[in-house]
Amino acid sequence: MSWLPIALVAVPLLGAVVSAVPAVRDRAVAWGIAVSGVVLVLAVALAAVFDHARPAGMQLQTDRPWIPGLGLRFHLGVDGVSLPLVVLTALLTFLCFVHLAGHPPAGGRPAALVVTLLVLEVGMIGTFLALDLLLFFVFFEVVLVPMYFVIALWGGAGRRAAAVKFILYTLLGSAVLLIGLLVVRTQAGTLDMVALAGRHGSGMARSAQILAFLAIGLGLAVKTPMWPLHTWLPDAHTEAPTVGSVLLAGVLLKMGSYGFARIAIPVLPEGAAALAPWLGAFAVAGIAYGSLACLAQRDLKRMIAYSSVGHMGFVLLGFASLTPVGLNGALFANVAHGLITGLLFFLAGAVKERYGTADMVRLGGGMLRRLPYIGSLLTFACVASLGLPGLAGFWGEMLALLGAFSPAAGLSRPLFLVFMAVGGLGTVLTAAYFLGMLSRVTHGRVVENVPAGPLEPPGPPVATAEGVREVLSEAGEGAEPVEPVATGAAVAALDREWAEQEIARASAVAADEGEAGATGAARAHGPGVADAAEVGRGRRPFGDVTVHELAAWLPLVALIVLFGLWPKALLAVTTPAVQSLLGSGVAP
Amino acid sequence: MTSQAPGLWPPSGPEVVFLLLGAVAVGTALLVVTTRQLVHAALWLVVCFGALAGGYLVLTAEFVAWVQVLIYVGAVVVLLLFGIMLTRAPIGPSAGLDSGNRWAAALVAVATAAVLVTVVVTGFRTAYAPLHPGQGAAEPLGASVFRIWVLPFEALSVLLLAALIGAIVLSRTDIRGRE
Amino acid sequence: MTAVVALIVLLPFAAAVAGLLATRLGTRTERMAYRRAAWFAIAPGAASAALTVWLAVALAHGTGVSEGRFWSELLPGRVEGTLTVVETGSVPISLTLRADGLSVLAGILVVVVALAVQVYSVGYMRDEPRYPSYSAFVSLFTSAMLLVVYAGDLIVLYVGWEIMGLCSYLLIGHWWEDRANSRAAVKAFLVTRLGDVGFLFGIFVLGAAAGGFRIDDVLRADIPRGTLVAATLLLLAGVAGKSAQVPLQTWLPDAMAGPTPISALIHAATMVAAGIFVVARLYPAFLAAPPTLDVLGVVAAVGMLGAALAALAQDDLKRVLAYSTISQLAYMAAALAAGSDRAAMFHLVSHGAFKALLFLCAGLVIHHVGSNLISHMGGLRTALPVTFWTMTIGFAALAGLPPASGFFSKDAVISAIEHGTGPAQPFVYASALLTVGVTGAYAARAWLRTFFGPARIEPLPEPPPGVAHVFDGREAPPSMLWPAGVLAVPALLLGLAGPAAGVEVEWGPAAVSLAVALLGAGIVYALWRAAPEQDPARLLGPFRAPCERAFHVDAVYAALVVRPVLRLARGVVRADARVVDGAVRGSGRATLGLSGLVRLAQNGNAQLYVTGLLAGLVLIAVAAVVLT
Amino acid sequence: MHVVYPVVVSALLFSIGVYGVLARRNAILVLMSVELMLNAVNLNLVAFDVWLRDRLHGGQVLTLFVIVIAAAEVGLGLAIVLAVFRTRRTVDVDRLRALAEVVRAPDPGRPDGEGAS
Repeated sequence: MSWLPIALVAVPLLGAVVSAVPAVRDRAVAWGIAVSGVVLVLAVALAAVFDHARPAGMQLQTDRPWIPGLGLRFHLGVDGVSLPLVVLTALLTFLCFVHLAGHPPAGGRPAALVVTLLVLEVGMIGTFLALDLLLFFVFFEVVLVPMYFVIALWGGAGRRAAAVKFILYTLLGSAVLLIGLLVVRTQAGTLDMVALAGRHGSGMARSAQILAFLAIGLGLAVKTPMWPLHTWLPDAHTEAPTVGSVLLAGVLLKMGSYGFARIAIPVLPEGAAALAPWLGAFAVAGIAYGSLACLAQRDLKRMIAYSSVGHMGFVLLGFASLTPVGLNGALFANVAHGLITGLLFFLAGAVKERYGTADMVRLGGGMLRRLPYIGSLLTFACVASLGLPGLAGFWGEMLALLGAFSPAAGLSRPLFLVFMAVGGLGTVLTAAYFLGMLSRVTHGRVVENVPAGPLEPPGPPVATAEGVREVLSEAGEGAEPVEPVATGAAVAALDREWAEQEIARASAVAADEGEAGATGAARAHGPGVADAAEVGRGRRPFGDVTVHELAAWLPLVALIVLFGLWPKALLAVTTPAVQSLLGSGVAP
Repeated sequence: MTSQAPGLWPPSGPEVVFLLLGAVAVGTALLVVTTRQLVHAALWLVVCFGALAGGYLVLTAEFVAWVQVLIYVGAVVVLLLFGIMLTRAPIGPSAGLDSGNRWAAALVAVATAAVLVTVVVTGFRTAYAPLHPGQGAAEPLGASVFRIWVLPFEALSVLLLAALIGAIVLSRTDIRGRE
Repeated sequence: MTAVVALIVLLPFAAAVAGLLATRLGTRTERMAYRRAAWFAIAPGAASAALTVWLAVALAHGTGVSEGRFWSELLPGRVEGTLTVVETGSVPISLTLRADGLSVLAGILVVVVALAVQVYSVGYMRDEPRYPSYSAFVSLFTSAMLLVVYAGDLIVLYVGWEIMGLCSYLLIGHWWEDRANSRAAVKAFLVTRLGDVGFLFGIFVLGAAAGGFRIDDVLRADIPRGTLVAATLLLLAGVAGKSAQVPLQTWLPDAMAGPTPISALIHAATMVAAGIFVVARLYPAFLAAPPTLDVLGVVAAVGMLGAALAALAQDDLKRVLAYSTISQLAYMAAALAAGSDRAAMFHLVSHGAFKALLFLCAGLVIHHVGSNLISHMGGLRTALPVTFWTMTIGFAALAGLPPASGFFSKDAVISAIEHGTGPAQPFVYASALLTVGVTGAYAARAWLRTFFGPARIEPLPEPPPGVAHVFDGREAPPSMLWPAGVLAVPALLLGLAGPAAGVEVEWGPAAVSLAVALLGAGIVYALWRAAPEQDPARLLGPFRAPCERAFHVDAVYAALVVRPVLRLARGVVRADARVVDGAVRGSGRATLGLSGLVRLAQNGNAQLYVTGLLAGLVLIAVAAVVLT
Repeated sequence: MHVVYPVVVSALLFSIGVYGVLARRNAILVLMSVELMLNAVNLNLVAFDVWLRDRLHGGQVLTLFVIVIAAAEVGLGLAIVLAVFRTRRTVDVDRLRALAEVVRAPDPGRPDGEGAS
């Protein structure tokens, strides 16, 4: 069965090559769905065939010489740490294609986007399966180029600058990472991760380990992103298209943190022990900094990007504790963050598509009244993201804090208790900015009636005094007074117009997706599913959730609830693997 | 290398002649690069080349000396004079023949001289070669040119042809380049 | 047996899921969806109540090692079942459910009040469009509270604990059209969340010390005293947050922005009582940490008196009851601090009954008058006879007048405080007695100004879309009166059941507290008789304004915490844009500037280039000669 | 004959040629200086040919070749100088600034701010 990992990498590559054929190009998105579907099936098969009895050992390995001259080997394999991430990648990519089917990208050229995404998938899955340092680095780099094009070609207004900053920043990080990997190769003599992890750093001088950990850590920290090296993330996310944001947040950030779990900590234990306090300090700074930055954000996507900085802070705190429970928490938070932030970015994309802007002040309020489904799903995603127990977000953060509570032997206990305390306060701040955003965007009365679609510039902002006052008072003292988008008729007239739309939509009741998002609020209105007729007018219909969106989002909602209520599903796989990586068969 | 070479100082007969000629050559060269009059520069160049031809003769390289005189003095300097005439350079002393770059040039030149002289002197202080007249005559030289160096000789003819055509194309105004 | 407990917890959860997802499947009219949602809410609630009663009976006959806890003789049985153990790498989490006397006692209270509120809400939310989601969230809340009550593992308890916080957020913000309600909901969630962080760290300390999160392991493990004190103090933070005790009590009065049934269920009987329940659940640990109990005692004393005074000066009927809840919870905390969890639990159950009753009756009154403010009410004795009698019983219980249960449970608390030991005991006892007087005063004030005096019913304007609409003159429909009636029974008779549960009445302190309560009520009655239309709260004189604003605690928190954090947030965004991002952009601009400098050398003068070339050549020659 | 003498003379001649190339403004004078440098090289070649007593006279033959090339080079050089003179009316080397780089303040917006005119 060891052909599975190779198939997982080869299928998207073949798919990308074949989709260049003209016959396939005009049905590109359908082809994309097919290929990513096959990859998802393979990934699920991989999970099925995986021997859950001993997830610690490396399974389904293929080890062939690749470049004999340099001693590089094409070594793939999967174990407890990488299995969940591979399945997450396959799932998110498949859902992105499903989403693309219903919502063609704003920048046109869907065929090119399909090719880019498939190449992206090759890079992502390859990174998680690679067991040779340089092979890991190659896949790590393969991901950058397609993501650059996704942002640069299909992005928003300031996409070029954001794309250039993204690729330059990450390339610089990767260069430092390469130096680290080479230091490891020269010191340890081999590039094979399994052998290196097995040695637990014996045979490498302590100073070499610290230097290598510093270099590899910096390279991975840029990607994770760790606090001071994070400024590429908000720009990249604000400008990336929905699909790009989902994959960037859902998977690319995980490659950085996966690097810590697979390379930095097991291979360089003494280096890790020496630099763990610094890693912890920056992680906790990231948590506090990210949450504070979110409190004062005005752009929805930018806020979610900063929230990713906060959540990845928890992941890094888990790693910094160097204990099995810390690593467990970090890996769980990784997968949970991938699901939740993927859903959040899908929703943010949907909001931006319908309102034409992601600026919270110009969105006005009352989304639960205009778009009940999207409003309730946004509430669900925010609640999951702020780490409510019973949903996936909580377990990762809780285990990371538990790890920080009792760090590994060599680390100073009081310092990590301070980290734990600041992390705890970080969760309160996280709850503050998410609920603040919900209160500002989903609650309150509807201010404007006609959303300016992305195609047409916002109309002359004729604001009713009451509407503007409410928006401005809600915008907080700091934000300069900005006219809401095309505020149009007074609120009374608004209700009448809204009612007519109501009747029109009630007639288009679609039976099959009558059931709404899960534990969301307001089920006030009929199952308002937008009919495709309105698309003809060249502007997104202002209807509620479309079929494709629901198909893309419900699996994420289901998985968030499943992992929330039954964390054992993930922990059973990662705990033994983590204990073997840390070389401590028994809990400290 | 024959028996113990005579000491470097005092110079023997031909060396004295050579030194004199060398002094003339260096002096006129200095004048070429520092004179304020354009045409004088060309004329001093003639004297410098002449001195060098003499030097060749002292070094028993008669053929090269005569070629030097024929081509350099006969053709090259004349060509330079034509150039001066055609570019309507002023006859009398004209100010500002040196560009602003003078001091840097001087510095670089002195540095080059210092480096070269020190290297050469330390390298070849004891090198001595007895001169046998007739070595550089036309007959041995012609033999080696047409027996050993035939290929470069033929290549050279092609080069001269190319240079000829180039010069013609550049100087004629009625030949337009591809717009 | 564990399956029964699991069923009790899961039935409301199933009701919530069904209510949220299935109410609109194939229903054409709002009426059908409304009725289906009502059935989804009430049927499982009733089933869960029945199962709880069956469980109580089973435990009564059960045999079990009596751990000498106060409920051991009454309900000696014990049920504990572990579904699965989650291996986390260090401290394992075991998904266990545990039912013993204490949890069944609290479980009965939760289930009864929840059922009453669900039935009451059917009438209260007559044609409210978002009733299905409202009823689903109430069911979700009930299942979360039951999970807390029946949790055998601290982490499972924490899960229920936080889901309760979420449901209170969603239900307080039910009428989210008005941003004030939304802001109140966010405030409630954030304040409780702050307490919950301390609670989680307390659980970490206990779990790490005991090697497991199961409550049995924690209580049986011998944990060093210092760790125990630290753990219990941290748990106290969570208790203060959830039970609205002094440092974190500002959210409860604002939580009155939610619908009244919610106030009855969450902010009177169940959620706020969860804090006291957890202290009772881990009582052996708390007993082994006396400093924590002293802190709890002092906090309770301060909270008791402050809240009572604030209640006296409120004009909004629901805020009076909210401050009264804070005060009564402080009573229970004082009883726990004094060492008697029996008195605390007895007062918890009786308070749950009569406070829920008071809130439901307040709902009826507000329904009738259309406004929360007492100044708009008056002379409703004749207009709402049933409401008048049930609310009178409630107020009697609140003030602690003999026949009502309040008298017996408050007396148990007062005698417990009196027998308490510990440095702060006299201060706590004095504050308790004072509060009894003030309680009598504000209960009488609210009662007189609502039901007596001149009738002030003039047609009020159509309420904004967020407030429940008004009935015209007639009293509320029976579906709302029956729950009030049902709750009036325990409010009246529960006290008599006290002695059966081993709570003897000490007539000495009881007489003293009764006298003080009547004194307070008498003063207010005299002031009211003198000038019926004026507010008897004028007896507070200059202290009235600070009391009404609850001693400006809210303003202090806003100034010390909220505004600085927002300013810090804006500073962070500016710093991020200018410093961190600036450094990145700056490095880009620096390289461009550098290239500008180098470009200056390209001034087109070929001679300069050749000079540079030859100079370089000479340098290389020198280097070659010198170095090699 | 001590080889040092001719070699030193050629070194001096070469340096004077370098000075001429770098300091002189008129293109023709620069050409003359180049000729001087070439002659220095020739002297060197002949000196070493004699010193090495090379029977194939490599040095002297190469000198011949250098002389021929120099002649061709001067021809072309002057043709170019004439063409420059015809178009620019001057042959002063330091006034021919067509290669200059137009230096603007680096435009921060454009990451690859191109400056060449």
